[in-house]
Amino acid sequence: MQYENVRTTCIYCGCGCAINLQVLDGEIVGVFPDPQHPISRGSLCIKGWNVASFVRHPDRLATPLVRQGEGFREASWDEALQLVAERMGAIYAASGPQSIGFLASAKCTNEENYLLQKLARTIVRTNNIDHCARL
Amino acid sequence: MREQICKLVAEKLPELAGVVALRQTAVGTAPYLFREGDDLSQLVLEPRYPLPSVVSMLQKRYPEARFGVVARGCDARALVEMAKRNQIDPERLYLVGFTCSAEQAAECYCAAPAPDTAGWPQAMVVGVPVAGAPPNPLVAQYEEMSLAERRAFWQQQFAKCIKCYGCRNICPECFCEACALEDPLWVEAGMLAPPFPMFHLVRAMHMASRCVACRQCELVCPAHIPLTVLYDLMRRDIGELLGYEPGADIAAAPPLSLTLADGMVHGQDQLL
Amino acid sequence: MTDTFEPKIVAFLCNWCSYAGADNAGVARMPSPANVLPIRVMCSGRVSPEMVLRAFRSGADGVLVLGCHIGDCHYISGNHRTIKRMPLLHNLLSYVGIHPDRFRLDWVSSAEAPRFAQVTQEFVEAVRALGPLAEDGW
Amino acid sequence: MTNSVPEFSAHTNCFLIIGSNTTEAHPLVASHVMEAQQRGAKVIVVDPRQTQMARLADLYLCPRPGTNVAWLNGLMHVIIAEGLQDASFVQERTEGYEELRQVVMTYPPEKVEEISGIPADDLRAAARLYAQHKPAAILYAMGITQHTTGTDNVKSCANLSMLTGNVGIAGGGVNPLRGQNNVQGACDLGGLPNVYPGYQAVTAPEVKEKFEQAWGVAGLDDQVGLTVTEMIEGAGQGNVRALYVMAENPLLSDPDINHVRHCLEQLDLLVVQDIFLTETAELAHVVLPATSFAEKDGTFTGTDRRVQRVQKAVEPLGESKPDWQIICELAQMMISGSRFQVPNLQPETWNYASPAEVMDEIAPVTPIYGGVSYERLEREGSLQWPVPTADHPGTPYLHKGKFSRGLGRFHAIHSQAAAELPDEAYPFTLTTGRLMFHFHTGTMTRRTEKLAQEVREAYVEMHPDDAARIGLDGAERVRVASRRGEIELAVRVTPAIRPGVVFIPFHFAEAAANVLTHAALDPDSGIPEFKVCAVQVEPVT
Repeated sequence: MQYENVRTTCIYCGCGCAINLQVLDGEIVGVFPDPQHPISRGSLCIKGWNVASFVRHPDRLATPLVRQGEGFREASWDEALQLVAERMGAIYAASGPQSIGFLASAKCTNEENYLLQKLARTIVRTNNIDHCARL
Repeated sequence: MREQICKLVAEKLPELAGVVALRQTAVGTAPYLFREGDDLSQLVLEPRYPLPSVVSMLQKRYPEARFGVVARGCDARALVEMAKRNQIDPERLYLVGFTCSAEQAAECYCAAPAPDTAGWPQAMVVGVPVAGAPPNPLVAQYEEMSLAERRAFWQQQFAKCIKCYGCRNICPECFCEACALEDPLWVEAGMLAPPFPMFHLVRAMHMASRCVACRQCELVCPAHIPLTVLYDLMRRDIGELLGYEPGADIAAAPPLSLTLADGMVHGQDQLL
Repeated sequence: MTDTFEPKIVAFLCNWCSYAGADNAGVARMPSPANVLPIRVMCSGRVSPEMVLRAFRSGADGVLVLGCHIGDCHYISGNHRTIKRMPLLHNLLSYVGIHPDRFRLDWVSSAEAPRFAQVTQEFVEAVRALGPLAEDGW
Repeated sequence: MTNSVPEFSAHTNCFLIIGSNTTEAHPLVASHVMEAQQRGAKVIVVDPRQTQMARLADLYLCPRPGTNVAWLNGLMHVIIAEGLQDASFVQERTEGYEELRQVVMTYPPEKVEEISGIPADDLRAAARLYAQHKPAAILYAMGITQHTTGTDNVKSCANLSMLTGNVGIAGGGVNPLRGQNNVQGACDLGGLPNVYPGYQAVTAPEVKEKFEQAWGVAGLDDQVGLTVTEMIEGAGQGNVRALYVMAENPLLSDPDINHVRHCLEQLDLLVVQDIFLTETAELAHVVLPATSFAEKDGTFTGTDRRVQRVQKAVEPLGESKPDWQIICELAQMMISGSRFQVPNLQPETWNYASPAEVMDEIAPVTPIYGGVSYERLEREGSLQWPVPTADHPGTPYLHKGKFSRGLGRFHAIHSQAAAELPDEAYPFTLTTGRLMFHFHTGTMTRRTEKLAQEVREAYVEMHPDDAARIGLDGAERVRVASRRGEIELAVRVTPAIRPGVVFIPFHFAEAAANVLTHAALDPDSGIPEFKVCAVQVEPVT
């Protein structure tokens, strides 16, 4: 039996509100605002209050998928990543670094954006990296 | 006071599944279930969180377990109303009460800043109770306001509502699985601050016999709507009309669910 | 303006007493205001505050709830609920600036056709005097 | 943002809110604005829709979409004509005032009324409110930026703020409200084609050298790369053959999505890394399951440059992995494979134990994040960049005492029309935006019942006069068409929108607003003109 609150940051706009995720025995059971946070000050909007509802949604992707005809088949991580590395490598070899593009993400963390641009710039040697900042 | 509470919690923990209280860590303070062996130096009393709701959830998830809770006066009152509505089981709860300071009482317009342990199977209060603070002056001023002034006041306030449902979510007395506020029959879906304030009037009615004046709804409101003025008025009415004070007496049944024969009404002349 | 103003009234009538009273008033050809939209409910205790509020939101200028006299409830104690919660709603309306005379709770038995006519007539006049709710800004 | 959100409730005495549906799109910023209002701060809202914020405002101006520069110039005209500018600030801290003055003096309120539809007296009132209640903050969102003149609009906001000496003070400034949780961070950390982390230009030789050293590689690309829109265009033309998409959904978020779909279908390799099978992922060759925010550690940077922790609460679902881990594993495979020319790179350099280690690598190469560490974030809660060193406290507001370039530069700018104006065939102006209850492409919020039940389907907002004009006659659905496509959706008739303008939220795939929008871009920022395009509307019977 374990109940705690994990403090994190809301994902539903740029305000940067604090979110306490109530975790009971390894599952999220609710959300509390944080009264001591300088921006959200103990409040949230309806999106913030419900920020964790999709985390265990049945539609969540739980395994890598590889295209098969019109649909997908499940694949192992090794197979999927190998396939990406291999095919991207082939395109790189045939058409050069500028034929590959990367979309970073305004929804992912700073560290993840850093790593993706580092991958694009150091391994593929392209500056073709952008995200939907403008959208 | 904190030390005293920690000592008491440490003593009780071996016979409990855990104690619900606030834990302060480097990243912040939030509700936590302290279990035997946990670092009680992290147990703190501020800020405010709806700990009774956490107790309710834990008791429902673990129907055999006994828990403790570190509660201030309003938390204890909330637990009383929850017990009457089968949201918590007082037999499986050890109440570690503590008193609020006079300043805190004044800030909350709190009439009863110490937990009342009468009727609780197992309870203990730490701290010296201070006198109740005077009520919100806005409630008294209200009597002086004309209907037009009242209307203007609330129209301006309700126009700010961003429909976060925070007042409901934070309220220890709002536990219905299906909520009237989410029923498009009563409250327009997807509209921000519709002209007729169904949301707030329906909620005020529902709070009438339940609101224990913990004031969490007002603290949580991003639009700073003085919701408790309305709830204070409703609480006053339920006292005057039906002789009921929410949170005061664990043995008193909620008035709106009783018949007249159960003696909950002062006299029907007064009502009509 | 108020001379020509015809208020819209929603009346929630209990099936066993007030609705029958209204029916009898009709059979007896008693004058009855055309402004009243009757809604039959099985018991006045079934009328939730939400229903009254929704009537106002939907454009009613006044809302009337009529039930059996205390002691006569077909369901023994259904109207005990009515008598407890409607006064609270009555006060709440006034707290947000809706005139208390726009809402009335009363008892009309099936044998009281004249009383039905009288209560509705009085209520229509009272609301007519207040003018449209929309003019109050709600 | 030049300033911080908490300053709004604490210091700001006047808000000029432009093209921001604040209570819906940034509710907790609105909370600070509403608190300021309670202590007497003034609020001016400028928007073609009378949003909730507009209804709460002291003054509401309703311009024609796409006329921001004109009315901002008009506002400055009034300020200068009535001597309300901050002369000493202009004198000491700015340059280019005379050029600005000459341009804005050609925008008298009456002329601005003709262009923008804002009554001249309202414009005067707004100018006085803004100039006479210091500190005054400008808040804007996509209503300023998503125009072909987006950069001009932003510069005009800066002009106005400097003219009145509202830059470099607590509670003032020019404050873009960023729409997505970490759009600030994605920009800060180099998720852009022209800059490395910390806005260091890829074209600057000394920067390139610095990163070559830090990353242990030679020959980094020194040309500016392609933007999203250019990559997609490139895919359509065959120049871009592989696209790797991390948690983005361009098939719903980008303009003219029929065209986007066509382009993406030409790719030899489309990889999508996401938590749901988005519209874009459905086209992919490989889909990689990532974790949600609740299942990983990291940091986000909020709209007021505030770096804050994301903390793992629960274990990843199924086989899903945090994005950072996926990237690292892929990088190692790419390096170990023989296809890429990476002689100096070792797979081991991609062995990060945690995001904290990544941050430790970020800080030394990213001056604005120089003092950021997880240890400090835990202790201090948040840090606002620039925070150059470990003992620097962070920067609540920018440009205090001095601009980074020295003197603040005024930009004298003339008004220009939007790229596509309404005409006889397409008589309405379409503007797009967000709702309170949904986020971006709806991937998460439409799967959250408490949000979905508030608004289940797309709709178009339209003024009653326009509804009468198209003969809506009680019909509940309409067909909206532009030169690029058409959609069918519900209609909501409301007086809270400017006649001639229709609004569609872009969250809904089955009636996607971006089927209609067009890809005309701001020449400097590359932002599409989502806020203005021409459409026709007809009832569906």
